[in-house]
Amino acid sequence: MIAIQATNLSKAYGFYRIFEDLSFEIRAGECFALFGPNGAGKTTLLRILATLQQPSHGQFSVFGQDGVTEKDLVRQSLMVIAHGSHLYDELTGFENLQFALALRGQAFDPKTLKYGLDRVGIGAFGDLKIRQYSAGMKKRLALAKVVIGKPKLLLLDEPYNALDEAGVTMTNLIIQQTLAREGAVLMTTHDRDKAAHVATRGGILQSGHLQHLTREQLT
Amino acid sequence: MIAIQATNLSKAYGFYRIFEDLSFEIRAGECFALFGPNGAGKTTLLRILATLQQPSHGQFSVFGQDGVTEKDLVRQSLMVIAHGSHLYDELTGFENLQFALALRGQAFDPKTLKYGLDRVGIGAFGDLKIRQYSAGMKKRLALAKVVIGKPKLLLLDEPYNALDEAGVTMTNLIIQQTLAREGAVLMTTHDRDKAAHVATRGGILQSGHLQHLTREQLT
Amino acid sequence: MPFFKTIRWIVWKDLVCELRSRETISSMLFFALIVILVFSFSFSMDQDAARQLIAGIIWVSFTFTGIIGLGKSFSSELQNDCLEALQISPIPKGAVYLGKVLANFLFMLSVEILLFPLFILFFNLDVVEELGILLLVFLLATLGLSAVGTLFSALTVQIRAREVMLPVLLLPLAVPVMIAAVEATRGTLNGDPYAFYSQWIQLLVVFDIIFTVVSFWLFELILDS
Amino acid sequence: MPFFKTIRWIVWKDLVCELRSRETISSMLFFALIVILVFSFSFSMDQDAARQLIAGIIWVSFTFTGIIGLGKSFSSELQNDCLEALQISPIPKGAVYLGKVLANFLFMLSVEILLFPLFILFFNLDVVEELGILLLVFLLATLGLSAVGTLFSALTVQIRAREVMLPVLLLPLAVPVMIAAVEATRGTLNGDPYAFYSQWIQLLVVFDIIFTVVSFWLFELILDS
Amino acid sequence: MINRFIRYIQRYKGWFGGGAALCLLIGLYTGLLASPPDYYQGEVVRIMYVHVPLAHTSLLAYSVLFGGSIWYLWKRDPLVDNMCQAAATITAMFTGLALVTGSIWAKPTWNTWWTWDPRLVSFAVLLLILAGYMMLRRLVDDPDREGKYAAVLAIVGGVDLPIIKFSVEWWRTLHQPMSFSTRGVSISDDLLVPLLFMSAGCWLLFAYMLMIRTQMLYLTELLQAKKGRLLSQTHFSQSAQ
Ligand code: HEM
Ligand SMILES: Nc1ncnc2c1ncn2[C@@H]1O[C@H](COP(=O)(O)OP(=O)(O)OP(=O)(O)O)[C@@H](O)[C@H]1O
Ligand SMILES: Nc1ncnc2c1ncn2[C@@H]1O[C@H](COP(=O)(O)OP(=O)(O)OP(=O)(O)O)[C@@H](O)[C@H]1O
Ligand SMILES: [Mg+2]
Ligand SMILES: [Mg+2]
Repeated sequence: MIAIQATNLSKAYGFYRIFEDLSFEIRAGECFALFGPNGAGKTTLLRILATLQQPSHGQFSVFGQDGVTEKDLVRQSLMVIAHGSHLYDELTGFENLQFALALRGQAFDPKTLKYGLDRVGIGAFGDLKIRQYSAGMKKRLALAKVVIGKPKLLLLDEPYNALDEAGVTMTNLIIQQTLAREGAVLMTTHDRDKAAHVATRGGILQSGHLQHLTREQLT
Repeated sequence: MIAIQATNLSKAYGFYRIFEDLSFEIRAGECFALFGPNGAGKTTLLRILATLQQPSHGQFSVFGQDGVTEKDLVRQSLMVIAHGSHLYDELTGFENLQFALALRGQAFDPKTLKYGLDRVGIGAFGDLKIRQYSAGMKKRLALAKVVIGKPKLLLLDEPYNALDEAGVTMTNLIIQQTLAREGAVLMTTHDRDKAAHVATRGGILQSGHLQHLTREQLT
Repeated sequence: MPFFKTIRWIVWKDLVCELRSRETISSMLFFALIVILVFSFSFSMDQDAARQLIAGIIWVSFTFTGIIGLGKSFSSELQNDCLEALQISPIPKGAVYLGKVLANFLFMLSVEILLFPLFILFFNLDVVEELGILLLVFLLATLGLSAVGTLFSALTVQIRAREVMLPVLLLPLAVPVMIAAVEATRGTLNGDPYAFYSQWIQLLVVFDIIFTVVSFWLFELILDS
Repeated sequence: MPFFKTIRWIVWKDLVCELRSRETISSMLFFALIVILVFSFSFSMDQDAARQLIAGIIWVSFTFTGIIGLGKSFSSELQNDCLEALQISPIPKGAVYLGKVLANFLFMLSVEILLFPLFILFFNLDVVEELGILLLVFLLATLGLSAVGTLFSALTVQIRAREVMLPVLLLPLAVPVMIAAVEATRGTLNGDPYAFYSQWIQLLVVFDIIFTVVSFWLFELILDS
Repeated sequence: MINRFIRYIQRYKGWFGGGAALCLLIGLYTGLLASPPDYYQGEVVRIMYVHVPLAHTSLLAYSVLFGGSIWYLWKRDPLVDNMCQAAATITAMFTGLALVTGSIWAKPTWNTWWTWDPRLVSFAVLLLILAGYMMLRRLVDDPDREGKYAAVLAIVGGVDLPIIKFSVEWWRTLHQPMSFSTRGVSISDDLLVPLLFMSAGCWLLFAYMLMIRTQMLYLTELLQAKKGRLLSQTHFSQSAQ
């Protein structure tokens, strides 16, 4: 089953072209790692696939649903972990988790939510306001959303950034679980070593073109 | 000559203790790499040494000058590259460089400034507003400040973060030049491999204590 | 997600955040007090002049105060990029709009209700009889302001110089509502017969409907990338 | 670094940034225009009432406008953590204060000078004779507002809810300056003899001196971690 | 370890509390029952015995806050910071009460609850400054900065004190001018005795409240420091695993 099918995607800011005519597909059960130099457009591509930005040309579909015309269906199946943690400072970790999943139309009983918090190792801090969380704890809470929400497509923008070793291991574990239930993962990173543990495919975005990597190059 | 001498440094946010009784010294010509898990207090320590925050207890001196009572002298000898790029969006790269150095009391003729921009590879973009710079170009401009300003102490907070390979090499080169002119460098990072090229000493900040690394552990 | 559930969650989130921090309402309250004080004193009002101006002062200060609350309504979504999370959630965006309008309406109204006794004291008003109508005017005008204000709050939060642009864009649109509210309030406070100013109340109802319906439709475009 | 050179660099930086983006002055101008418009509408003034209120309207609108400029003065330093760079530069912090006061003073004054002809048109003022004194009042009051406003801009920019807290903290302190400015302006516009309102001008001078000296000393504490 | 000033407070605060109660009782008795009604104002004048001392005390209390803030910026003693925080709350209370009693007095004498008189406005401004002060304290994330910023606000806000004091001289106003001035006392002894007792009572009450509140804030912080030591330990073990 094809998770992401992109055809001739292009993006330009005004007359400044970021990338042009990207075509690729990612299948269910695959983890695609996107590398590339600074300013190549990795984040931009990820945001387009997350329906946060419009492509200038071309189209893409997510699990068969068109990414431009059927945004709401696409949004149902994906989750994003980006630089912003998408958390409200005044809510507790538990409430944030509850609210975030409620917005996806998933209402869970408190027990499941607690389980999610425990799974990422912050069960003890569920009733603390996010304001008092450290950066690492926030990242873990975002992972808890994925653990419970079980999205079919997971988009990660530099997931290892500023995470310590335990955090990296946990992230990779959750990626593998997503793959195991036939989900798909796309991530951008500068860190080939860490990505090598989970990525099944990879590519380098450079000068506006995507160059696929072979198995050996990836590891 | 001793660049940084810290004795019994402690920091607490209100009643929440980050670290306690840290004592260490860094000599001129050394590059100290600070590792540690998320939220251990690496950034906090760096900011205290940069006189951006007050220690709760203890004192430190930079090239013999006390860090609490003689802030202005300490500030004369150090430069910081942190997460914020310290640049004004509306000024051009050239003007930003000029202003930043002027604030340190260093007035340079345009030729020297141009040379600095060339050295970090953005000479062609000197007359462009910072707003139009990519993240990598901004980081390079910050490095240009160091190239021209020649600080005796350089404090770097996760310098490799979000930099591509060329950027990493350039950063390491500039660190080595600082060491060569008997300056000292302290950096925090999660990336042991990249730091291994330049670090002469290292330590792990964890559970509020600093644990020094041996030469072999470092590389 | 179902429409009404979304509204409920949005309102719940805004109210809980506010109850925790009490930032919005308390700062609105202070701001309003200070504005009233500054106005009254700058206009160095003796009793007679005050009677004429009081309706204007009420609504100018309420509008400016409301703008503070409206601004925070969406600027608080900027923390940790929460606005993006709202954008890419599979929820009806109209429901987000209505939830936000409701929350803003509640905040503004509670500030107004807390301030009103002070107005009575400060300006020696005699309002026992017309309290019902006055309340109606307050409800309608506040609804109008929050209906159009929520739209502009969402719009300005995504551009540069947002703190300034909200009042700059919103005030011209708020002027009709303000004028109607001022005239209706003045009529009530003067003790005029209802028929004298009923047209202003009707106008308020019309504005409310237009603003709500139009903003409801436009909101989706603004929130959706 | 030498004291006066620091002042010069700070002013240079603020002026260049402003000339490039023209954000602060243009948004202040718009805001002031809209505030004046809203006031005139809400208070539905005839010519006579206007005469009485005009001094108040001038200073209320100028103060609110000034607060917008003051807020941007330091919130613009938040981009890319530039405020931190100022903090750890080996420069006399008092010079940063004076540079910022100067820049804010220039911005506010230019907006006031651009707006004043409009006031004359709108409200049919006749000011040819007292223009000198009026200018003096404007200079003194604007200096006072920017002296204390710059301090509070630097203070509020480092706390939560900063957009609201600047007016909330600043306005009560600005009230004395505003009152003196209103009374002096009213006197001038009424064509009273100078002796009638000279005390207000003296008061403005006193406030200017107190606010500048006190803020100058306190500023270092605020900027220095 | 407990600061020695906190010990002094613990030891002597009772005297202040008792003194305050005694003076207030005498003042209320002489003022409300023993003294004659006013020639012009009748029984209404008795509000004076509450209003004037409260108003005096609130100005005095703000002066304490003002002085304490300067002291704090100079010495950076955390106990002084606690004292300032306590003083602000209590000053706000006295100011509020003076406003309310003044308002009540105004209704029969000026036939209005409120008027835009300079003294009234500048006094209300004082209350707003105090409210801003308390809000500011909640909004600073870094506790090191909290006291400093609050002190700065209190010091700049001190400009309002002379304005309140001299507004009755500068403007020709409704409000009573100063009766204790360099020209000597201008009221009769019958009124003066209860007024003096009430004033002394309010000052002692202020001192007493300042003491217990400072003590409370100090001890709360001490307790939180203890709690924090535990909390940091759980954090350390958390990040270690
Ligand atoms: C809301 C209304 C009022 C406010 C806010 C207010 C405020 C004040 C303040 C701040 C003071 C202290 C002045 C000082 O210590 O030097 C004061 C004193 C005084 N007030 Fe009021 N007042 C109000 C109403 C009234 C009324 C209605 C009266 C009587 C008609 C009155 C009579 C006095 C007198 C006699 C003093 C003592 C003056 C002196 O000895 O210096 N006040 N008031
Ligand atoms: N709003 C914008 N307007 C104009 N150009 C933009 C805008 N946003 C991004 N860009 C440009 O688009 C390019 C791609 O940015 P993007 O953030 O996608 O890069 P990236 O590959 O994620 O880089 P990094 O490795 O630094 O994260 C950059 O050169 C940037 O300057
Ligand atoms: N203003 C603050 N108030 C309270 N706690 C804070 C504050 N700033 C930081 N902290 C806490 O201090 C601890 C140390 O933070 P710091 O940023 O120094 O960590 P770090 O070692 O740099 O982590 P990272 O690897 O994520 O950059 C964290 O646990 C954080 O929660
Ligand atoms: Mg990126
Ligand atoms: Mg850090």
